[in-house]
Order: sequence, then C-alpha cells, then structure tokens
Amino acid sequence: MNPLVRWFHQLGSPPTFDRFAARWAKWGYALGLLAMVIGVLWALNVLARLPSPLGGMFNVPADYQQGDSFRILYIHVPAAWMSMAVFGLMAIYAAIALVWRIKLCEILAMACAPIGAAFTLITLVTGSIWGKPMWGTWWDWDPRLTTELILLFLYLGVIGIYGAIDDRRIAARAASFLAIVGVVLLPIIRYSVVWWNSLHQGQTIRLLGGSSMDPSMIPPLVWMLVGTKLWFAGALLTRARADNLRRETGKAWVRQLAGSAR
Amino acid sequence: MSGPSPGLLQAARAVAVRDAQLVWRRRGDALQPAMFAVLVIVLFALALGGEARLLAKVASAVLWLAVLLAGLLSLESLFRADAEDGTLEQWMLAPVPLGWLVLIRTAMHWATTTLPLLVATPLLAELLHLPHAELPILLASLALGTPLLSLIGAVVAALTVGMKRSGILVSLLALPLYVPVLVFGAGSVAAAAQGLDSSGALYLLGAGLVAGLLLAPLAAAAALRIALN
Amino acid sequence: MSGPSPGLLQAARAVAVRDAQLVWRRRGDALQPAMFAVLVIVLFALALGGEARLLAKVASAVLWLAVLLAGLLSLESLFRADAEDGTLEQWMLAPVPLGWLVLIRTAMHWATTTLPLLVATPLLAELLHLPHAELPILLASLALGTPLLSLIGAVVAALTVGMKRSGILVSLLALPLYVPVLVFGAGSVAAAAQGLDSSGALYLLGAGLVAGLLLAPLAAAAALRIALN
Amino acid sequence: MPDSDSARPPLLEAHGLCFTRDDEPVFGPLDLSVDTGEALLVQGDNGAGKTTLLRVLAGLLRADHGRVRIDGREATPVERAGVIGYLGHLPGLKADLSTLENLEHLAGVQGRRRGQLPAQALEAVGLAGYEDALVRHLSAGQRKRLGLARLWLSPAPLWLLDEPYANLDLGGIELVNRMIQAHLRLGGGVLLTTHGAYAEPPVRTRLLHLGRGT
Amino acid sequence: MPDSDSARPPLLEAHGLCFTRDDEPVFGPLDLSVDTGEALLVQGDNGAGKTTLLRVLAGLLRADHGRVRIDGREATPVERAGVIGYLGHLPGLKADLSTLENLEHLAGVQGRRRGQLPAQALEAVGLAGYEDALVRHLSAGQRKRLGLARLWLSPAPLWLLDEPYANLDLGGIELVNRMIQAHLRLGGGVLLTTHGAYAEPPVRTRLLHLGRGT
Ligand code: HEM
Ligand SMILES: Nc1ncnc2c1ncn2[C@@H]1O[C@H](COP(=O)(O)OP(=O)(O)OP(=O)(O)O)[C@@H](O)[C@H]1O
Ligand SMILES: Nc1ncnc2c1ncn2[C@@H]1O[C@H](COP(=O)(O)OP(=O)(O)OP(=O)(O)O)[C@@H](O)[C@H]1O
Ligand SMILES: [Mg+2]
Ligand SMILES: [Mg+2]
Repeated sequence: MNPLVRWFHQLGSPPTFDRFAARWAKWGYALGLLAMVIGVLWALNVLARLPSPLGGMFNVPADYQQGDSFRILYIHVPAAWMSMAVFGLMAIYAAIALVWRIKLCEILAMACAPIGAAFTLITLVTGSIWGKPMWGTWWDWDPRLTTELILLFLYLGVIGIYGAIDDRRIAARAASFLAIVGVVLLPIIRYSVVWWNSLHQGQTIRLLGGSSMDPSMIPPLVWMLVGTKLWFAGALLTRARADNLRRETGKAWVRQLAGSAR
Repeated sequence: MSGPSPGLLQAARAVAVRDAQLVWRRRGDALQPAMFAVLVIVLFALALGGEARLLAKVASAVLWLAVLLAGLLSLESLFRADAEDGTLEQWMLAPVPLGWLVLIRTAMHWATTTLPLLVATPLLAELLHLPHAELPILLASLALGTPLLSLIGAVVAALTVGMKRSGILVSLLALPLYVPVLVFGAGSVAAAAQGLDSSGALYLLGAGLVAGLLLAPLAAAAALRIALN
Repeated sequence: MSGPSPGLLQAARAVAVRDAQLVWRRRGDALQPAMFAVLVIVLFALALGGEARLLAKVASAVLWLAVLLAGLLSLESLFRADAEDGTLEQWMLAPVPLGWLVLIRTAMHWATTTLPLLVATPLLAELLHLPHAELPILLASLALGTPLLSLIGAVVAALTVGMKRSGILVSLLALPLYVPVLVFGAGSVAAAAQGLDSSGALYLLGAGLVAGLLLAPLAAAAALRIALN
Repeated sequence: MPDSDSARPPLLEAHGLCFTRDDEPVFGPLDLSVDTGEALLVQGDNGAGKTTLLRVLAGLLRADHGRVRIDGREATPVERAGVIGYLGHLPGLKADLSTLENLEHLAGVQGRRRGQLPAQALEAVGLAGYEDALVRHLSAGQRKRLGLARLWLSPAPLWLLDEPYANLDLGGIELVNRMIQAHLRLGGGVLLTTHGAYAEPPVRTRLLHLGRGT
Repeated sequence: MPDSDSARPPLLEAHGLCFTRDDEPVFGPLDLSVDTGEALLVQGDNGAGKTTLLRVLAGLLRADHGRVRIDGREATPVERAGVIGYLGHLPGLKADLSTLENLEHLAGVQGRRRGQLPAQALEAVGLAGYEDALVRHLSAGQRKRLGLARLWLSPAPLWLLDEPYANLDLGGIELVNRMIQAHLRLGGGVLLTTHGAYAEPPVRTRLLHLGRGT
C-alpha cells in the first residue's frame, strides 16, 4: 500500500484523529499567532524602535515609490499565497478521498474550504484597499483580480454542494469532485500577470535570492508566511475535528468523550 | 370547545417566526440569490472586457437587471415548499384570510432574499464603477421597486405552484409584468445621470408599491386556490 | 442467450431519436430558453432607455450574456427527468459507456435549446443595433462557445442531479467555469469591434471545444455515478 | 359545549354532492351528515374517491353540484374557517423545523383549543421528549403522530381525517381511537376514511360506502 | 446455452458484502450466490435493505467491503455491462412516449435478446393493442408490465427484480412467474425481492432473509 495512504489509514480512525486534533490544534493556533504578531510588529517597525542593541537589524524601510502603504503587503501576499495553497491542498485531499475513499480525507478537504475562502476574501479586501492609493480605484476587471474573485466563487461552490446534499459522504464526494475540477484555475491565477498585460504587479518576490525587493523587507514576510501556515493548521484541525465529531454523533466513544467532559 | 381564534398579528408572527427559523436552518440557501446577482454582474463586466467608462454608463441598468433576475429565479421557492408539504392546505383552513398570510410570507421572502442584495448594492455599484452621485437614487429605486417585484412575482408563483416543472414558465409569465417596474426603476437612475429630476419615477414606483400591497396578496391568494384545486 | 449487444452508433441513434420525439411532444418547452434570452435582451434594452449608440457598444456583451443565462437555466432539464424516472439507471447498466450516452444527450440538448437561439441571433443583434460587421464574428464565437458551455454545464448538472432543490446552486457552480468561455467569446467580438484580429480568441474557443468534447462526457459520467449513489 | 341537543342542526351536512374531474365523474350525487358527537366512516377501494370527497368537504376542491352546510349555514370559506381540522395525505410539516416549532407555527395560524399548549399536545400523542427533534429525523409513524398533535391542538370542532390509521403501529391506532373518542365527548364531529377494515373507532359510527360512480 | 454444467462458476457470487449509509450499517457481511437456472428470493421487512442490496449488486451503489463476482470474474462496470437486467422501483419510462417508443429506446441502448422484437415483447406481457398508447395514460399495473417487457427484451442473463409483484393483479403475478420460469429455462438467473410472502416463483428457489443489521 502507498505509504501516504497507510499513514492516513492509521490516523484515520475517528477517535485517533480526534485525539490527534485535540492535542495539536491549539499549538497550531498559538505558534501561528506568535509568528504573525512578530511579523506584523517587525513590518510596522515596532521592533526596530524597541530599545535594544539589535534595533537596526529590524528596520524595514519605506518603499521608495509607495511610501508606507506598501506595508499592507505583509497581509496581502501571505493571504494570497494561502488562498491558492489551501485550494491545492483541498484538491489533494479530495483526490485521495475519491480514489481511496478515506473518510478522514473527505473531512479534511471539506474543512479546507471555509478557511481558504476566508484567505481569499482577505486577499481581495486588502488588495482593494491597497489598490485605491496605487491604482486610484478599488476594483478593476484585471485578469488576476478577476481570477481571484472566481476562486472565491469556487470555494463557495464547494461549500454549497457540501451543504446541499443530505448524505455526508456523498456530499463530500461531490464537493471533492468540484475541488479537483477547480484546480485548473490555480495556474491561471498565478500566470495571469504573465499571459495578459495586467495592472497587477508581476512576480517580484523570491524568498531565496533573486528577489527584486529590498532584502530587509523579506524577513517579516517569512514570519507571516510561517505564521499563516501554522494558523491554518490549527484551524484545519479544529474544523475537521468538529465535523468528525458531528458525523460520529451517537457513537460510543463520542458519548464517552461528552460524558468525561461533563 | 372552540378556543381563542388567532388575531391577524398573532398569525403574522407565527409565519414570520417560522420563516426566520427556516432561513436560519438553511443559511446557505438564503444567500444564493445575492450570489447569483453578483455573478451576473461579474459576468457582464467580463463580457464587456472591463472597460471602466462604458461600464459606468450601463451600470445602473445592469444592476437593476441583475437584481430582477435574481428575484425571478428565487420566485420558485416562494410557495413551492409550502405547497408540496401541505402547509398551504392548512393555511387555507385557518380562520385568518389567506391573503394576509401570503402577504407576510412574501414580505419575509423579500427580506431574506432581496434585502441582502440591497445591502450589497453599494459594493456591486463600485464593481461596475457607478458614479457615486447616482447611488442614492439607485438605492431608493431598488428599495421601492424590489418589493413591488416580489408582490407581482407572488401572483405568478401562486399561479404556477401546481405545475410539476414550472422552471422557465415562471420567468416568461413574470417578465412582462416586471417591465413597467424596470422601466421606471432604471429610468429614475438614468434621469438622475442626465441631471434630470428623478422624483417623478420614484413617486410612481411608490404608488405602484401601495397598489401592489393592497391587491397582490388577494390576487395571489385567489391564484393559490385555483392552482391547488 | 445474450443477443447482439448494441454498437455505439445504434445506442446514439436510440438516444437521439428519443430526445427528438420528446421535444416534438412538448414543443412549447423547447422554445422557452430562447424566449427567456429574448426577454433578457428586451429588458436590458428597456433598462438602458433604448439609447441606440450605447446599446450598439454593449450589444455583443449583452447577447453573449443572454445566451449564457438561458443555457444556464435550461441546465436543470439536462439530466433531472432522466434521473427521476430511472432512465439513468438503465443507461448505467447498458453495455455502451455512460460517457457516450451523456455526450449524445448533451448534444441533443444543445441542439434543441441553444440552436434555436443561434438562429434567432441575427434578429436579436438587430434589436440591439449591433454593427453589421461584427455579426459574423459574434455568430462564429457563439457557434464555438455555446457547445462548450453545454459540455461544462453537463458536468455541473450531473453533480447536482441528486439534490432535491438545486435551483440556484447550479448557476453558482457553473458560472465560474463559464467565465473563460465568456471572456474569449465576447472578447473576440470586442476585438473585432476595435479592428483587431479576433481569430486568436476563436482558435482558443475551438481548442477548448475539442478538449471539452473529449473530457466533459467522462467527467459528467463520473459525476453522475457519484451523485446518484 | 358538551351538550348535543337534537334541536341543533348537524355539524356537517351535504346534499347531492357531485364531483367530476376532466368530465369523468369521481363520485356521484351523495348525501351525508355528521352530527356532533358522531363519527362517519367513509370506506372504499383504491381510487374510489375518498380523498377527493374529503377535500371537497374541506373546501379545498369545489364540487360541481350539491351543497354543503356547516352548523346549518351554507359553507362559505368564511364559514369554514376555524371549524374544520383537516388531516390529509400531506402532513403540512417543515422538515427543517423541530416538532415544537412546527406546532407553534400551525397553532399561531389556526388558533389553539382553549387551555392546550403545544408541549401538552406533544405529550398527548406520545412524543414527549422529542420537542427539539427536527421533523427530518422522525420516522413516518412519528410524523403522523405529530400531525395528530396539531389536530388535537386546533380549536376546530369538525375533523376530516384521511386514512388516519396509515403508517401507525398498534399503539398509534389505539391513540387515534382515544383521540376521536375524546373529541366526540367534547362535542366535536369526525369524518374519517379508511382503506380496508383494519381499524375503526369504537364510537357511534355511521358508514358510507364509496364505489366507482356512486 | 441451455446446459448449466456444474463446472461453471455461479452467475453471481458475493462474499462478505457490507453496505453502510452515513456510517449506519444497512446490511452486514452477506454471502450469496445465484447459479444459472436458479432463483434467489430475498425477503425482509420494510427498510431491511432489500432494495439497497439489489442496487449494490447491480453496481449502482458501491459496497464498503466485500466482493461481487459475475460469471467467476470480478464485477467491474465493464464486466457488468450487458449481463445485468435491473427492474427497480423507478420504471425508467418516459411518460410522453408511447410504449413502443420507450421499448425501442431502451433496446437501442441496452441491446436485444436474439430474435425478439419490441412488438413481440409487448404482446408477451399482455400489452398487445397498446403499442401507441402514451405511458402517461397507462395504469400502474400496465406500467409495471411494460417494465417487464423491457426486461424480457434485454439480452442480460442475470435479472435483479425489486418487488416485481407489486402493483400487479393476479394475472400479472402469473405473468411474472411464467417469465421467470422461461428465463431460467433459457439458462438465466434471477434474484428477486419480495415483501411479504404473497407470491413467489414456482421454480428452484433459494431464500435469503434480511433483517436489520444482518
Ligand atoms: C483586489 C485586488 C488584488 C487582488 C485580488 C490581488 C491578488 C493577488 C494574488 C492572488 C497574489 C498571489 C500571486 C502569486 O503568488 O502568484 C498577489 C500577489 C501580490 N500582490 Fe496582489 N492583488 C490585489 C491588489 C494588489 C495591489 C493593489 C498591489 C500593489 C500594487 C498588489 C501587490 C502584490 C504583490 C507585490 C504580490 C506578490 C507578487 C509576487 O508573487 O511576487 N496586489 N496578489
Ligand atoms: N390530481 C388528479 N388528477 C387526475 N386524476 C386524479 C387526481 N387525483 C386523483 N385522481 C383520480 O381520481 C380518482 C379518485 O382519487 P382519490 O384520491 O379520491 O381516491 P381514494 O379513494 O382516496 O384512493 P386511495 O384509497 O388510493 O387513497 C382516482 O381514479 C384517481 O386516479
Ligand atoms: N437515499 C437514502 N438515504 C438515506 N437512507 C436511506 C435511503 N434509502 C434508503 N434508506 C434507508 O436504508 C434502509 C434500507 O432501505 P431499503 O430501501 O433498502 O429497504 P427495503 O428493504 O427495500 O424496504 P422496502 O420493503 O420498504 O422497499 C432503510 O432504513 C431506509 O430508511
Ligand atoms: Mg386517498
Ligand atoms: Mg425496497
């Protein structure tokens, strides 16, 4: 058996997963929050202003064109990357769920959707806020903006199907199918700036060298990236755990759990 | 034996509470008409190639059309569920007039399907680059026009509730009746855009709304009795 | 005992003949999507107040949108009846691939709901004052684009066929997938209007159509098996 | 009104009632009456027209000929309002609401029997403990019981019951009989249909046999 | 192929078949087999899972565990195609087409038994004279007969019949039994469900009793 599948099978028993999720979700939230706080403080130059000998190391200069408004990048870019990464992850879970019929993967895929939708919404909102000073308009029908909006609709579609079918497993399979079909959108979002001429900025950031951005601007972004990933892990485990419990309502181990909680 | 028969207000409360509970139980469904309108707007902007100047000119017409189409598609859900599970039969046997219950039901349907759309209108107007000066007129015309659309739609929905697959027929029956509302509603914004006075059209819509409030529930109730025969 | 199992062509003929007979028995229903598109176009013209110059500029976008919406609303009828009366079950047990039957069914559905609309397009274009030079491009883009829309729509309709009240959800799911088709379809006409070369967009649509013909039936068949489980 | 003095007109009275559908007669000229404190049992095969008759009497369908009088007065919609409790093939329940919410809605629209509360009605039909269960999760028999609770709660004196025994187990049949007895004792009247003869209420009952073209 | 030599693998064989819906087991691990020339009768109460079992065997639902073999080979969709004739609760008929048109459509998609024509099949089930009648105008029993004609026309050797006796009068029950006998004589196999014990085919029959959680 495929090792990945075997791992899922081992973790896949609902009580085991419940214990796993209950243990690790809070760590995801806590560490993610910590990293994001560091990232934001760093980005806003709060760390640089702290009285410490290393203060200068934390300085993030204002952009020579955009002034301080560029700092919204530290929310916009991590959220944008997460919006796509979560969809990809959801599609992977969905594929495993469809092919090997692993229930845990159905649950995980469905737990991805609302979180990814939230990241997408954050991307859209922060992008609009940034767009007003930069382009003079909140919104434009630019390829990248449009495709990102469509990504939001796809997320909503997945959530919608999952909610519209009564049988949880059939619902999850139908929604998984849509998630897999929707993956074609990801490269389009990513390369839309290359294929069509676009208002939106092209590929500028490389985390490992060759970036056209000032190197001092990079570290807070890394903190934000790590922070959003960890936060996502926490949210995913929490949501999956809730769904898992809901599906298992009435089973002995859930009743035992409820009893011991009381 | 016959106990206290319910007053109009009590019956209205019962229907309104039930609808609110149902919407809450199926939150996702309630937002679908709004989503549809958003999609129509997005598609139109894309079809036009996103030219901001052209978009601004047709923005109010597109918004009106999108709201109207979304309302049209949700008409199906106005009475169908109640007819299929027998609730309408029980309403017909109630000591309060059927028209009154229909009015409350229609009002709740409007509040749960169209009102979210009105709230989202400023955002959608921004997507279409509608000039800011026209927004208040647009909102006023929608606030007066959409309840009227719902009332007219209720009559059509009542007429077709007995059919198995009414789908597009509802639209075909409703659209001609919607035309005057659309003409005055979109017309008021267009007038404002040209610097003309738009209050005339708005007054007309208001008058229509009053007439609709009085007549449509009775007509819909009569139609329901015919359709469910 | 097992007699001659039907060839692909024979099965295709059986489905096509049946669909033609059904359309003939319910002639009125077949024209409804076209009627709907006409009404959307008329409503839009009314909402714009009939300004000919503005209309001409947005004509191709409106036509594309109207055709797309009409197709969207008729998606519901693609598989639902066959699912409800058990025909799909029998198709699944047939010795010919389900994807093949789905392809034929989708083609017949396109021919009976969208083709009449294509035939009416020159007339509708006239209503919207579309410049005559753009008409051939518009027709070409619709001829390539609408079958692709039907194929994509078939996948979505298949996914939602098991739901009791799919209504607006179908639209919500289909529209994001329709966007590229719309962008290139309407884009080709817009390019022609600006005197640019529109063949690129048309080639892309053609390529999409080929891909759709190969993949969509398989995807729709898989979705049907999931939804009817 | 526990007294059913003979001077009172019958609760329900029909004369020469005919119904045709698509020019096909469903049931022929028919006379019937239901007094207070009395049950009328309508029997007939599948498709004999029992449901149709009940719907005509309830005013949900219009008869072609004949007249229906309620409490001695011509049965107009206004006259019928609040007098008729109808339990048909369709339960009139929302699958997404709880049992209690469903009862509250229907009682709000149709009124309540004096001194009865929805929760009490639930208990009366053996659904105590199911107050918050969604109707979606009830079995067919439990739904039927909820419909009976609705009827019990309603202030209507005249009950029209279409196959009240269907879907019910023995305890449920017993419950229907008890409810009918109690209702008649309180001065109500009942008209009920049944398919075969598997159950009928142990009360003063008249019988109407419906055959094709009767 | 009228000879059913014992060396041949059974037409249908299932081992350890389980089906769960929403994590509720519908039927437990189940073994069964149907030989050529043999009928297997599946009995059980309402909701016992008979329909579900038939749909799993037909490949319309996927089992959670267990394997199904047809003619000795693993039952993939390709393997099943053309082997299984399924008569379920849904008739698969178009109300707006005539009986003959319906048969022609289904025979076109599923193939025909050698030497049988749609009109002959209609005659075999007693619907001669109804060739041009729209299905919309048929009674429930006539529709059931049309479904049987479709089955008779199909070349599939293995029949899965879900309550074939329902809706039929005595003549119809007789017809089903005759069809099953003829089909078995031609070397086919039949698996059928029935509710109560009101009818069963007078042939070599095995019995499978399905209860909740079996
Ligand atoms: C609503 C408006 C906007 C949306 C939907 C949006 C969307 C996105 C998305 C999806 C990405 C990730 C692309 C990828 O990883 O390939 C991204 C990256 C980025 N966005 Fe935006 N954006 C918006 C507005 C803006 C504005 C106004 C600016 C600033 C001028 C901006 C600057 C950037 C930058 C610098 C990146 C990182 C690019 C890179 O990968 O190197 N965005 N945006
Ligand atoms: N909506 C309808 N349209 C056309 N015919 C109908 C309709 N409803 C019922 N019928 C027909 O009218 C006749 C009487 O039907 P009805 O439902 O009153 O019978 P019933 O005595 O209640 O039968 P059952 O015991 O099966 O409930 C039947 O022949 C039936 O086929
Ligand atoms: N689509 C469905 N969704 C959820 N539960 C279902 C569905 N179909 C059937 N069930 C449940 O599965 C169980 C088995 O149903 P099934 O239809 O197989 O029973 P059956 O033996 O055929 O009954 P009957 O004799 O009434 O036809 C029942 O408890 C039923 O409520
Ligand atoms: Mg009946
Ligand atoms: Mg069954």
